[in-house]
Amino acid sequence: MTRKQKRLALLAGVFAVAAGGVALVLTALGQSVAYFYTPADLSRLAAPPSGLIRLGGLVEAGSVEYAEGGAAVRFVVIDEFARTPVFYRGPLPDLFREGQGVVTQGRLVDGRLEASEVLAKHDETYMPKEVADALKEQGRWKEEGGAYKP
Amino acid sequence: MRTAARFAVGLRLEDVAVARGGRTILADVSLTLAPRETLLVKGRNGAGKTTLLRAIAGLLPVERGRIALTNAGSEAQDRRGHAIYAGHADALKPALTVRENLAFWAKLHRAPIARIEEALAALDLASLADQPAARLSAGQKRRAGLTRLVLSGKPLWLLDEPAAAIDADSLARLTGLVKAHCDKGGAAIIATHDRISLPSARAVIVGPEATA
Amino acid sequence: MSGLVAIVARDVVLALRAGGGAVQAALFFALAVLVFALAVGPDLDTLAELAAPVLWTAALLSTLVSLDRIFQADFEDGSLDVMIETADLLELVVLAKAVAHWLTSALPLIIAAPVLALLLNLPQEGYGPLLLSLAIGTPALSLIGALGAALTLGMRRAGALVSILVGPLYAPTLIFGVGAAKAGLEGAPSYGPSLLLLGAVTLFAAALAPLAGAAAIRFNMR
Amino acid sequence: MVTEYANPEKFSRLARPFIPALGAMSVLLFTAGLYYALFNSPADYQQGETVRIMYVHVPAAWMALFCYAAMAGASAAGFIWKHPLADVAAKATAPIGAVFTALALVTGSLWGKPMWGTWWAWDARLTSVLILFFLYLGYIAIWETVEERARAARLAAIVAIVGAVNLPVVKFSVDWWNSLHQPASVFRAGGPTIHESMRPPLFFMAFAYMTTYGALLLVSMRAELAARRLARLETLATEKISGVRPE
Repeated sequence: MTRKQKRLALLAGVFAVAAGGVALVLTALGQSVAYFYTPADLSRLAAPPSGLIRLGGLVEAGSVEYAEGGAAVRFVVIDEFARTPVFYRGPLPDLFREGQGVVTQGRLVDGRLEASEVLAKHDETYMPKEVADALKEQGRWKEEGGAYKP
Repeated sequence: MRTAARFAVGLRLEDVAVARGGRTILADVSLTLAPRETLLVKGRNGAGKTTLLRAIAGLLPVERGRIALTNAGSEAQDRRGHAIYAGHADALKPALTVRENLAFWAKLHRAPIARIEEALAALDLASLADQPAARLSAGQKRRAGLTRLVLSGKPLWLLDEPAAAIDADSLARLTGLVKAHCDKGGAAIIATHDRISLPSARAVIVGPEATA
Repeated sequence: MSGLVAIVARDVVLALRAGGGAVQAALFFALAVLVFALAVGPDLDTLAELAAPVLWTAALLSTLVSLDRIFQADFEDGSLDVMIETADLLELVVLAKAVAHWLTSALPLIIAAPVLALLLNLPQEGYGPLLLSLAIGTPALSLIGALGAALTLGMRRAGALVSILVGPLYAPTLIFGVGAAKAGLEGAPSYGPSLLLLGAVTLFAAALAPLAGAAAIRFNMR
Repeated sequence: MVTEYANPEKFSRLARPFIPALGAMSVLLFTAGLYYALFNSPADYQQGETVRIMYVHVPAAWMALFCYAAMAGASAAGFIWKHPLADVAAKATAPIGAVFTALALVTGSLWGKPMWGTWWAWDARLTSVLILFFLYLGYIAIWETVEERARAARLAAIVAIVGAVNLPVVKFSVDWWNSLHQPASVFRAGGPTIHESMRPPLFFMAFAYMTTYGALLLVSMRAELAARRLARLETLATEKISGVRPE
């Protein structure tokens, strides 16, 4: 092989290896690498994880109950397929409310997450309150994130 | 078919300029070297002898001008296939024996195994062959490093201060080796500040005073 | 090709001879793990939870401290000149040096990992995922490390600089490596994806590091 | 035409009037942007007044990515075509980009505490932006360490180009992984999800950052070119160039 052919062979090799990497990434993204588990993920597990986990989903409407004089809170995190009850004692973020996305961290005890941290996840929609109210009135409001469609 | 047109090689430099570390070290260098010829490159420390040799070996890029092999057949432009540079550093690994070091270089140069013994004999190292390189004296290390010239089988030898640290006998052996190499059709460029004398060799001086 | 094999073989022989790096790499790894364990304290449950991250972090650190071995000695004694003169493709020399580094620095610590995992009380089902993640991920550490070593070749303050350069590039390997080892231990759903992404990082490193490393060596040899 | 502007002296001369112009524009845009952001835009239906942090944070995050892309692009141009100004532009961009990245991280943290309930989370977006910040620092460290400019430029270019693999990870991290950070609101398929009334401050601030970057870039490039010229004159004064002559 001449030098030029060798360089071309090298580049072909580099592209082949990189393509292999891309293929692996695409395969991996088909499944999900999670910052958090969803309730559906948890329900699919054979055995509940023993360590500290994060659970993400929406706070089920009507599920929030305050206990211990407001110092603690019980609520249920849901996704399309499953629900997981959560118990948490501590300060809540401003955005925490029913129907809001949350990420909670804690340990599973008998199917209930004893959370040590509750974080609110907000969606990518920004609008003034009047606009949101108007949309709700017109029936163009879709609950659970991604609400605003111009 | 690297070996076909190997021997009988010359060299031509046309208005070559070489920079190193962001500074122009050499400029307007033109010289020719015929097959079978030995060129002594003289000059003070820091004058640019090493820079010139490394540029010819292809280890440094040329800023301007052209370096070409002459009488080299089809691979004329590929200096790397034809030149061997033996520099200040001997490339020896102290933990390996002399023979193991040579065997490693032989593999890199794609040289036949038999040439290892030939190279050891040529530089009078046969008795030290199974010593770890760490135990060699400075002069012995130098000789071991110079076996790369023989091992490589390349026609154009570039020797950078080969006389440093070696005794008179070894120096005589080395100059004899260079002479034999040139008699076979090879060529050699030897950078030295003084000690080497080769009656048959032409000499040039590198230095600031030599700029056109 | 035989030249590349010779480079790898020589580096392995050098690492195994007295004063070589293979044993040192494993010892440094063990020391790093033990320091972590001492700092965490005797609580076996905590140690078990931290076993995978601690082993991975120690692997990363011991790779980092051994990076100067990849090119620096060969650069100083002139061996690198010989390799550049004789190699058809400098990129493959960088690859060979990275392979040699993996064999002499990463393989010893993969071999040592089960023993140290035992000290860290790693549950039995965690060994497979841990070793698999190390086997898939550590080549990326050697490859990216070879790039870092090439970039800092011949520099006086190379040690600190190489850590600054290589550190952020090591992050994905560490994240997916620990992710795979931990998720595998818990039977979590993200085990497979983490391993795939870890493999992807290694493949990307294998594609990019030789190209970039060879370019860096060319500039640093001037 | 490109080669014409590639002449460093000519570039320095041409760039000079742009600096006060860009500077004045950036002052005006910042005034307008901050006025809209703080006083003349509605509160968010969910986040209330806290949403105003967005107008500082989001454009800073855009600039963090933009500057890195510009730096890697200029590095590649310098690497391939040996364009004399490309390396200078890449070098000048790095500290500016690093500051934008730091600004995005700090304001993100200030926003995250009231909204999410935490200053920091190790999710994919936040982690990859932190890595971006360290890549900037590594790039700057090369220039600081390597004394010879040409060599520093080539090595730094390699770092910038290799580090560019992080850019798509930053951009798409919120889509690829379910993260705490919300997905993109403006540059997304299917149009922006920010109400019209909240867009002016965002775009004013984005252009304010852009003009600031432009002005700082030109100042910094001119300074670098002047320093190079000085260094060249100094070497010329002391340089000893060797030649070869027969003995």
